[in-house]
Amino acid sequence: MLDKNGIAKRIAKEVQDGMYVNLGIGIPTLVANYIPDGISVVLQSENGLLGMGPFPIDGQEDADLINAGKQTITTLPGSSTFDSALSFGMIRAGKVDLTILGAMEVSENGDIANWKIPGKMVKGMGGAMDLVASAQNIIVAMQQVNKHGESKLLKACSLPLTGVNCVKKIVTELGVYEVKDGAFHLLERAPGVSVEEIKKATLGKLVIAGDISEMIL
Amino acid sequence: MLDKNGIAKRIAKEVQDGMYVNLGIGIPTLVANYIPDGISVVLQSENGLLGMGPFPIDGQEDADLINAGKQTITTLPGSSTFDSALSFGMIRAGKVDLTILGAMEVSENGDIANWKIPGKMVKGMGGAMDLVASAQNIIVAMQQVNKHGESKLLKACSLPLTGVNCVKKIVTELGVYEVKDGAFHLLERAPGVSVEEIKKATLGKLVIAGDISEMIL
Amino acid sequence: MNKVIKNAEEAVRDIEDGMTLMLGGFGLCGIPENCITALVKKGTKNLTCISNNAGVDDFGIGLMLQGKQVKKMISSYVGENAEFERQLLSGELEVELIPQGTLATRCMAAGYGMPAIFTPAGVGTEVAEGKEVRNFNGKDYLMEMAFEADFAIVKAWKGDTMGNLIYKSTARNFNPVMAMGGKITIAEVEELVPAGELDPDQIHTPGIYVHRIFQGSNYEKRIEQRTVTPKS
Amino acid sequence: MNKVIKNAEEAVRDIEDGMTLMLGGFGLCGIPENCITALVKKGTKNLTCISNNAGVDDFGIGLMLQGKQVKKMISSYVGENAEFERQLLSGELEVELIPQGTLATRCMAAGYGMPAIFTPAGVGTEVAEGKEVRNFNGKDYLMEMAFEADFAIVKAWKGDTMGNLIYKSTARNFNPVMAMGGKITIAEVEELVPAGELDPDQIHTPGIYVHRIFQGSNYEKRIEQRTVTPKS
Repeated sequence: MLDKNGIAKRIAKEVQDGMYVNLGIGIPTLVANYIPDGISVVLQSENGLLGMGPFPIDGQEDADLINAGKQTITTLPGSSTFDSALSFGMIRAGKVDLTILGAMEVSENGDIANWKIPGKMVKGMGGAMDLVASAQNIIVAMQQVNKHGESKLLKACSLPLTGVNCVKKIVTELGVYEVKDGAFHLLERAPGVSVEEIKKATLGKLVIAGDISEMIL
Repeated sequence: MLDKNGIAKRIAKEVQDGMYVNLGIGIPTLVANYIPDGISVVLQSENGLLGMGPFPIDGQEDADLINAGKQTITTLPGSSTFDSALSFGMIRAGKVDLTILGAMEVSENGDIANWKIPGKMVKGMGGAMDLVASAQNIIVAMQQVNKHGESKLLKACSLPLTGVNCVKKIVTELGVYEVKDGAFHLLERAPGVSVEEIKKATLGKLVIAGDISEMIL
Repeated sequence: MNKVIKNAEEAVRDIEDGMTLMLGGFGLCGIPENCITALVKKGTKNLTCISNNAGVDDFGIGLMLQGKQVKKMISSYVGENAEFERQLLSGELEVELIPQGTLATRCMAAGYGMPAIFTPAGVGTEVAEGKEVRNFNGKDYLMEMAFEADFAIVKAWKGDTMGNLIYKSTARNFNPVMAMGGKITIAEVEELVPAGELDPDQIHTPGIYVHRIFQGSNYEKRIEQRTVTPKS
Repeated sequence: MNKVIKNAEEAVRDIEDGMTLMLGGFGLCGIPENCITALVKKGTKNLTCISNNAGVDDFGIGLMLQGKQVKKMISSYVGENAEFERQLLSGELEVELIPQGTLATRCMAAGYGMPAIFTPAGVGTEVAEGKEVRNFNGKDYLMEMAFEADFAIVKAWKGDTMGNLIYKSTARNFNPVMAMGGKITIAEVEELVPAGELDPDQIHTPGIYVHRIFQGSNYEKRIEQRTVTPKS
């Protein structure tokens, strides 16, 4: 079974040289730590930056330079800043190659819910609805099972949707799934996780074709 | 009767302090020469400049700095450059206070034709259609009578239209007209021009209310 | 043409109860601190505020919420604010949540004279309720209307006496699109210079969009999430 | 990530007969001179060119017209070109005339992922024929579609190895909106610098929109209307 860093590490293997990538808050942010040497990507922060760098050295933080999670950051050589409309313009135009974000639920047809729990204070969708509606390639990083032991890979989402028919791939503590043709297609098992465990943890339609190998991290 | 410079001089009196103004090619360009001292305006050139200045001193022309008529120009302090989309964005949003342009024909309801003569090579509308459809305040500078002695202030335009119901004021060699309620309302006569001459030179509905004074230039 | 006014009090003098405001900034980054303070002091009520966020309890728009000046917030994300939550749950405050890109583009649409725009954001979700859906090239889009605001209030890094603005780094965010969206636009800047000192090619917001400008003072520039790498 | 290529020949290598191109520039100001020369040399035919103007007889897109490479021009103004007129009257060349602001905004729409935009330009004229008219707040607008181009070819003043671009003065014009509109965007620049040398806040076109970049040479920068004030 993978911990948060394991999930991030596995997702980092999906990142290809030359990609423009948007990382959501939470596990997706950790992905940046695991991008292999020799792979050069440009991170987009939807508040208006291409070329996001690591956190600043203590004492060098700049209140005018933050990411979409409102954290102080730095820029890398070749970065550019722009306004919020252009930022979402490039997202909408499909120029951001890969979006990685968290989810509360995903359905077998690729619907995603990650912004609202009825009865709880709603903070807002931020840029998530724009990202999932626009990105060519969306990978979800999430826990497959909630704290009550219930699957979050569902036939249909029970929570209000963020977007429909958009998630392409999911990496959880248990495995890697491709979402297509109305089903979760198991691609890899997490280390030490059996196909049986994955079946129990998946409520939506699960396709297991042939032997499923354990992932190599 | 006014010559081209006279028409420009009369129009210059319509320009108010603090206005953003777009001047078309031809007579409108001359208006800049007659803006009174103490009146500060910013000229917009729709190829992407606010704060257009006079022609450069011989030898100082810059191929990268032209106006919408493709003439070499200069910038004034406080100028800004931008792309063509933003340039027409500010026009469309009504931020340009006054547009002055030429016309082949104007109709009594404010339609304008100035871009196409059937049977002749059509060069294109350039920015004229955007300007007339968007500007709050449009003044037309034109000859009221063509070389065959025919009026160009008409009931309805005979040439293909550039815009409908948009011209607010017209200054010709014969007079100044406000266009409203489906008629040309004569406001002023050009020096030495009689009301009779104006009537003969106007095919569209002409409203003459009371004594019409001669303009003061 | 001189758009310079004295200070924030003069800038907001004619903002009246019930008006709609756009307020620039993302989180606490790039917010018009001086004008917010002046609005709090003025006590204008029943405001509709279009702003990506609603500040924190004791800073930014949070200060206006403390003063119960806001009737409605139009935002994409309103966390980090306990008073906001209290007013919302008690029904004192109305909130309309909008996808961030839709929010930015609706402001921009106003500045570009476009009455409406199309975006795929929110298709198939509750955001789409009551909105026209239209298919282009096999993909569904929502038609979203341009925003109208009585006043837009933005913060820039540098500005000149003709209202030209330059923003710094990610403090740019919503400021340029909101600057274009106000019937009257107020800009507060850290440094105000005479016309001619800024490079025309580096202007982010041309002065034609800005009606009032002043040099602000005492910028706190509070950091919401101070994240650092330890000195090695 | 290095988007640098050697020269114009390499930049246009895979532009094929029948493709649609966007070409930046206004008149002869800010046109991609090197790429036009390379396209003429390559002899690609049946091109649809989206460009505000069509050059003059012996410069700019006029050179491509001389080579009978253009099937269709989509422009706002095509004067100043005798060969253009000859081909148009003989039926060899097709032309679609579009209001200048509509042209710019349709390019921008592509770069902003907006399938269509609304503009009042052309309402009630022959430009409106066959187009959807829609009333917002009492005013009529035409719905105009975003442009699609196989390649956008633009000219900038400075660029870096990651494709970030800065334009100079009014040579900016259509270049930024077209840079955003191409499936593949080629930028030629007067000066190419390493990533990190340009101020991030001064970038006009972020590199994400640019796929190939090279430093051009031998810029003629011809002036179409040399207007001067005599030395006193």
